[in-house]
Amino acid sequence: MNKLIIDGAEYQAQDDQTILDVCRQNGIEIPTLCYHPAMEPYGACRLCTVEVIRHGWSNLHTACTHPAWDGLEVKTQSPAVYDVRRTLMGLFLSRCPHVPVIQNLARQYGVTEPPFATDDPDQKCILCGLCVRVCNDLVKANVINFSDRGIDRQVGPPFLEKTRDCIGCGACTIVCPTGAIDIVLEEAGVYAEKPLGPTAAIYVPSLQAVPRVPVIDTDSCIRFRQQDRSNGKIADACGVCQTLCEANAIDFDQQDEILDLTVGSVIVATGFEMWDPKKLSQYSYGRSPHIITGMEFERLSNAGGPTGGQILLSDGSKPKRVAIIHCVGSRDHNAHAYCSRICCMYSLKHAHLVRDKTGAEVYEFYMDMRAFGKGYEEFYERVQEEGVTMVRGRGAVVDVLPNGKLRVKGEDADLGKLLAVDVDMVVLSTAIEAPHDADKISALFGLGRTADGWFAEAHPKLRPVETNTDGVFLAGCAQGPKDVPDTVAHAGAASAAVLGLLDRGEVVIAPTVAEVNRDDCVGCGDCLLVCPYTAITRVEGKAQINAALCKGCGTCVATCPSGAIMALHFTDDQIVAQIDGVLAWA
Amino acid sequence: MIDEIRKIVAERLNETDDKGARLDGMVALRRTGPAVAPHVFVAGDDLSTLEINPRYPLMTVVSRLHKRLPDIRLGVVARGCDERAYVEMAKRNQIDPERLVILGFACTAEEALECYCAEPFPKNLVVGTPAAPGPQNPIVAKYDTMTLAERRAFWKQQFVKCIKCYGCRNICPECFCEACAMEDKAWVEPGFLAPPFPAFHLIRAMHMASRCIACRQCEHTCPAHIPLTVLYDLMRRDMEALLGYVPGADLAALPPLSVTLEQTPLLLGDAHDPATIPLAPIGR
Amino acid sequence: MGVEFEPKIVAFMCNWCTYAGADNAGVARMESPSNVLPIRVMCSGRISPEMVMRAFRAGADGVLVMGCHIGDCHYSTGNHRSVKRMPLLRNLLATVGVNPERLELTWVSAAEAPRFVQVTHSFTDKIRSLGPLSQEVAE
Amino acid sequence: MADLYRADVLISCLHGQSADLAPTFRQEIERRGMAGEVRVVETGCRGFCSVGPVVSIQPDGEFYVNVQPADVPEIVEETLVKGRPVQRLTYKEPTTRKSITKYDDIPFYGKQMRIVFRNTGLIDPQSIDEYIAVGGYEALGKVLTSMTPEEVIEEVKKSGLRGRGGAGFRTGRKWESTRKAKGDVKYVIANGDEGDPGAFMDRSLMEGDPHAVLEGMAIAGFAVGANQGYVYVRDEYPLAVKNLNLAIQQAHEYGLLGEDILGSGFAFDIGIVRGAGAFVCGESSALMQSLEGKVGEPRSKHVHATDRGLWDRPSCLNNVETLANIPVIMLRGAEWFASIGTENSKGTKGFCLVGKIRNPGLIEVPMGMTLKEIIYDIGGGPPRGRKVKAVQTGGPSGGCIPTSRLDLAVDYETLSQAGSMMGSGGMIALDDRTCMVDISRFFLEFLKDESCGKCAPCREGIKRMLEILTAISNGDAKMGDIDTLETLAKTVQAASLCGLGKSAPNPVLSTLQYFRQEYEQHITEKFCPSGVCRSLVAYVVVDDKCKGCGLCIKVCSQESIAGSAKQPHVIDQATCIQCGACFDACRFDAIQVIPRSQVELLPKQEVHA
Repeated sequence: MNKLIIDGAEYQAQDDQTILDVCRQNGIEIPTLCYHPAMEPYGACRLCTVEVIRHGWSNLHTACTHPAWDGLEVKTQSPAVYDVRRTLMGLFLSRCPHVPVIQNLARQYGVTEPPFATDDPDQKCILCGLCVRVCNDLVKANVINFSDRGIDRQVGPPFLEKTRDCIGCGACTIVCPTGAIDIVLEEAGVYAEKPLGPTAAIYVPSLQAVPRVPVIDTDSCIRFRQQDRSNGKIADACGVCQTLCEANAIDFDQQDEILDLTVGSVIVATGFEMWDPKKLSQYSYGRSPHIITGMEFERLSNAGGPTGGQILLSDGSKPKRVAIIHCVGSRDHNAHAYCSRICCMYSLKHAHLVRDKTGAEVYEFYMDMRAFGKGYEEFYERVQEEGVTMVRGRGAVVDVLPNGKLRVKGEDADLGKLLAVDVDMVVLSTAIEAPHDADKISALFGLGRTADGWFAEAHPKLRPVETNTDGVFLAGCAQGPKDVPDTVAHAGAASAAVLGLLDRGEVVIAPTVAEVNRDDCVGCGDCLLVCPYTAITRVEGKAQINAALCKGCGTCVATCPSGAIMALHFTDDQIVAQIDGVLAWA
Repeated sequence: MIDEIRKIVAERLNETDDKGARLDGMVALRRTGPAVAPHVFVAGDDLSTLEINPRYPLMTVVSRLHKRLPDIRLGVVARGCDERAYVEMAKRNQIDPERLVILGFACTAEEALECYCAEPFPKNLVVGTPAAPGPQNPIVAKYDTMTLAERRAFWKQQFVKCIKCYGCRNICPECFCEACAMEDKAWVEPGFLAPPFPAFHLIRAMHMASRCIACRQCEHTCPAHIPLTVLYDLMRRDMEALLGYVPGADLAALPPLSVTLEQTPLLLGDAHDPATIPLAPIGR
Repeated sequence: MGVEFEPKIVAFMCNWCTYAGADNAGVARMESPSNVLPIRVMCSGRISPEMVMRAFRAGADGVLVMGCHIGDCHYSTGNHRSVKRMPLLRNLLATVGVNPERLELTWVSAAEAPRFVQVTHSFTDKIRSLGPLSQEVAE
Repeated sequence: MADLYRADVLISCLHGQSADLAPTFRQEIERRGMAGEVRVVETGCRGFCSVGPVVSIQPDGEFYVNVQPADVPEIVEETLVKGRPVQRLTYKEPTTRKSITKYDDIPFYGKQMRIVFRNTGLIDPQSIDEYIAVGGYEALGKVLTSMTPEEVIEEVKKSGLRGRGGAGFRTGRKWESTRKAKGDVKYVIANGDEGDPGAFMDRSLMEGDPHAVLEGMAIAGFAVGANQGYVYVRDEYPLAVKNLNLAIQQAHEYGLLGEDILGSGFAFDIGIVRGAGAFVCGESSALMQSLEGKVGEPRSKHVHATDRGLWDRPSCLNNVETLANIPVIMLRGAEWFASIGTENSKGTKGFCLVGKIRNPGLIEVPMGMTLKEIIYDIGGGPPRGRKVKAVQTGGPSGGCIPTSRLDLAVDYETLSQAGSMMGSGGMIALDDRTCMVDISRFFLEFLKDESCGKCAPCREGIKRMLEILTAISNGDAKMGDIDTLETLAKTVQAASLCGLGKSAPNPVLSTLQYFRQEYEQHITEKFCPSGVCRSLVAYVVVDDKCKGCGLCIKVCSQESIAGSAKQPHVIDQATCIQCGACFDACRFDAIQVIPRSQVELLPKQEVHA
């Protein structure tokens, strides 16, 4: 334990403490600009200069870097210290005359006007290096650094050019003492954040989330991104959130786990993905901020969304005319041939919301209105009564006009005329499609898929939740497009099927297994080679089949040269009878 | 040559191995008056009756002895075709390689010629010098140029002679099944003679696909002189072209029809699209 | 040759892929030729050469063997055996002078109802053009 | 072993135009069939810059100055064939114009004492044999075979050797701290990052006698317990890099570096690290950052590098000049070394003597020699008609010492007390045509670019001081600005992070100390008496002194001067740019500097170009 005298009073300090640490701990005020508790002291702003007397020698040192050695005498308020700080604040104020933090600190040392000429009145950066250090030392993104030397020194990315390496974490803006750094989103628009998806690695999933706690997106978080995933070790990167969280609520050790479970049944409920309307260029998606998908409209009209639920254009005004186009990517041989089932009803809801929230004119381009559910048709009628203009015919093309307006062209089949409507906003009711990686799930469980990519049920009418793999069931849109009630019903059926298995406690296997006629078996072992389930073993020189392992494929039957294996329910005789039968009939 | 074989057989029967064990016997042919028959010679036997003519599927005898007497260790006086038969039989658990010593001898050039034999000597050659391979069967040689109609005419003419005696099957060292598909009424309707074209012979051909080691016993045996080995040689040729498998060549090679594409891939065409798998040439 | 020759075709289908595909084709009201006589087996690997021969013998003018695509086999590798067996058998047919086109092996998945229809149609057309097998064999 | 030769032709000053000399000599000697007898050696610098390129012929010691390739046949014919000097090319004593033939007789060298530069200019720096022939690596042998590290350190301590980089830290104590520091791996670092404008001592040493540095490092390595050394050289010194690399390679071949040196079991290796030429990288912590491959910026160091330096390991950083002293000390003993110099500053110091002086060059003198002796006896005093006004020592961070104090003895303490510093050895003679405001401005201009910019006082303070000095030069300043300047200077001195910033205000403070009146004159009278600050001055012809010789007309680049022969000339103030060339050219003091403000008052004169 070191003892030192600060401003006449004695204090105790640990070996690894600096003078500044001791002062802060004991409420002795020392101004700092380049210091941040989360980072190593840097000693660049020199504002924490104090007088240190050691072995009778008095010198000026920075409190942030000087160790709190035993026997030191420190003066934090001496005239020499005051003079240095005053001159320094004069220099800082001349550099950055309009930064409140600097103005206030300067005033404390009696400097109210910049003593020197100001080069750039808008200068806010004092080159304290906190942003550089947080980016390089803590975040380890290494995006910004100093360039040039001496009075030309400045902060920026390499060559002071835009860089894609910036991950937009904003740590630099948080530590910057003078507010010199702004995060500017490249894509202008109403939606200061993208309509869908978070922008930072830590975010509250939704304003309506319960409980309303932030989560760390480990794919975006630098600390997690840099961890060596092979051994699960977390890199010593960033951790700014943990350093700064006063509640100590952040625990990086809480990790995703891979659980090894032995189960008897699996329900595949992998859902759907939204089809990307950029694939059909006539909808101009991406060419105007006002051409949005139905999902983006949901985000826009959500009270937790970027506009607080208001339906606004990028300039903040309300749209006067909105077009909603059905069947974008559905019922279209250039995209998906099937009907996505849900779009008609959500499009009607969107029309209702636009009318309700903005009073804008709504043009709804539909091919057929599929309001097949309970109460659906009634809702359709209600929306019509709300003054929505229903145009029967595919909305064919969306053009972005030079003035930023959007022109929707299509055919009004009822009138038999081509139609063009200029609107402020277009909502594309896009198709839903099977997840892009459904093939992996398919391979994992041995599931079939229909031509449009959805998982195949065992029978379209009789076994709608079962698959051809025993114990694996489908629920919801994994099997095909469904709206919420249908999904719930389908999932209930899948659960019931699983429960049925659980309830029985025993599994009944299919009777279609193979059997060996040991008299005829010559023990050649070809059947052992063909069996994919290792259900066949050689016992006393002859083949024997474990019926529990056998799935009844019958390949061994076809392979056995001696005709010693029989596939129950698919015996040679039965098949021959069928062959003879069908041919006799034909 | 026969003297040398007798001498070596005598030596082998009297030899002891590292563990002091002797062979329990040597399978060979023995002259019995005007005929020859398989015989197990044991030490001290009179070997002057040991013969190597005519050709005889001795491995069938070995297989039966191995199955009947699980501890017996045998030697066998074998030709190249006997040794190839051994390979396919051992692969299918019909002979225990641990209990068999092959004493190989080379066929004569004349024999090779008669059998159209491509390899008239065993790998494990003890006596004799290898003769040059015999020529290809002339029918096989010209087969690719024959049209379907010509082929059909040829075989119909041959198969019509079949009296369904099963001699081809009975003599075949590789036909060791307990029950035979050619006798299964599901596949071959009983009561027809000659048997229906072409099912009867094709069923046997398919069964021989990965087994026929071209010993010619079936054809030699056939009382109707059906040139069965033409069919089997063509089958063997397709097998080698499509799956790279030569029956009798390698004890370690897996039976290709019983294993996956990873273990024995198709050499021609793409398994993902069977339409790409080519056929052997057909004359026009 | 009869003008109205309609071939009889035995189609062996595996339970999981082709049969389901055929079923889906039916559910979708797609038309497949009535010449095609389906024989359901659990796996294309179950189909032995004997069975094919038996179909021909029993009067089929053509035999279609259909199973899952390679890699999609419900039993993992059953179709690996078919894809080796059937080409050999086609060669044998050619060897004895029977037109090998009368036997065809192809893959149709459960999702490929249209393909099922297309395959059966084109095979039927082909066999129709080849004429009756009995006539061919009798020549 | 080297072959024996009858004579050696030693060629110095291997930069620039003299590059052709050696090939020309070799050609000529070859042509005359003397290739086997006479050897041409390209040696290092001899320091006598004003007369370069110089050639000396050994063993007789003929010394030729300003030698051009065209002179080569004559030197070969006369000196090497006929054995007599070429009078035309000998050195002429500036005052008496007497010809001096032999190197040893030249007064420039007379008062010098060459310990560090004992070999430069005399041996071929690319030959380890030559270094060994003059006693090289003997000290290393002695140290490794007969001394303990402690004894070596004791010897260095006794010698009183102090750091030649400028701060003057006691070398022995630094070694001792490094030796005592905890750690298995330690480093010896040679600082060859000479950054002062106009200084080239380290460069001459590394180019002309690289083995002396390497030997010193090896001894230091043995003493402190290091097995690895680094020489930090700036990349602007390619020849130094080349010669050092060659020397390291040769020392390896001779077993004088590497594993088990001289069978002693001691292993030491040296690497060359090239810096990109930043003044701040002469600062130890910045240098080590740069060595580590980081940006060369200083760190706060409350823990010494001897405990935690390069890669946080104990590191002993010495200037190359310091290290070159070591072998001599080891051979001749600490007492001998300590007998040279003053009480607290022992040995010799190399200086780069430049400025308004007759014999500029690289010199090495014993500590304690007065500035006067250096400037007048060695430097030959100012050029004709000029007076020495001050001497600037210590490079950009040093200070100006006025004429009145030229009897100061040159050592660490005395120079510091006078407001300047020893520095790495820059010494600039300033004459009465030097403006002290301008000289401060010049150095701050340099430092503004060379400050790393990390800490605020140095970065912002230098900028503001420079602004004030520029304002003073331009006549835009007010009286209070001098006080602001002084306050700023003191703050920068007190509050800066590293030595660069702490010493940056020295030029300002020392000139303010001795020449404050000159600053005030700039502000109150708007006049620069030295005629340097162009906005404040005008040049006029004093009619009664002008002889009408026309010399000024010839030198005027602006054609602003007119006049007939033997008639007083006239300067056109409208086109004159106040360069002062006429003033310097006039042999009759007929050109006068007057405040710019007085131009209006001059009678209108017609100028006829």
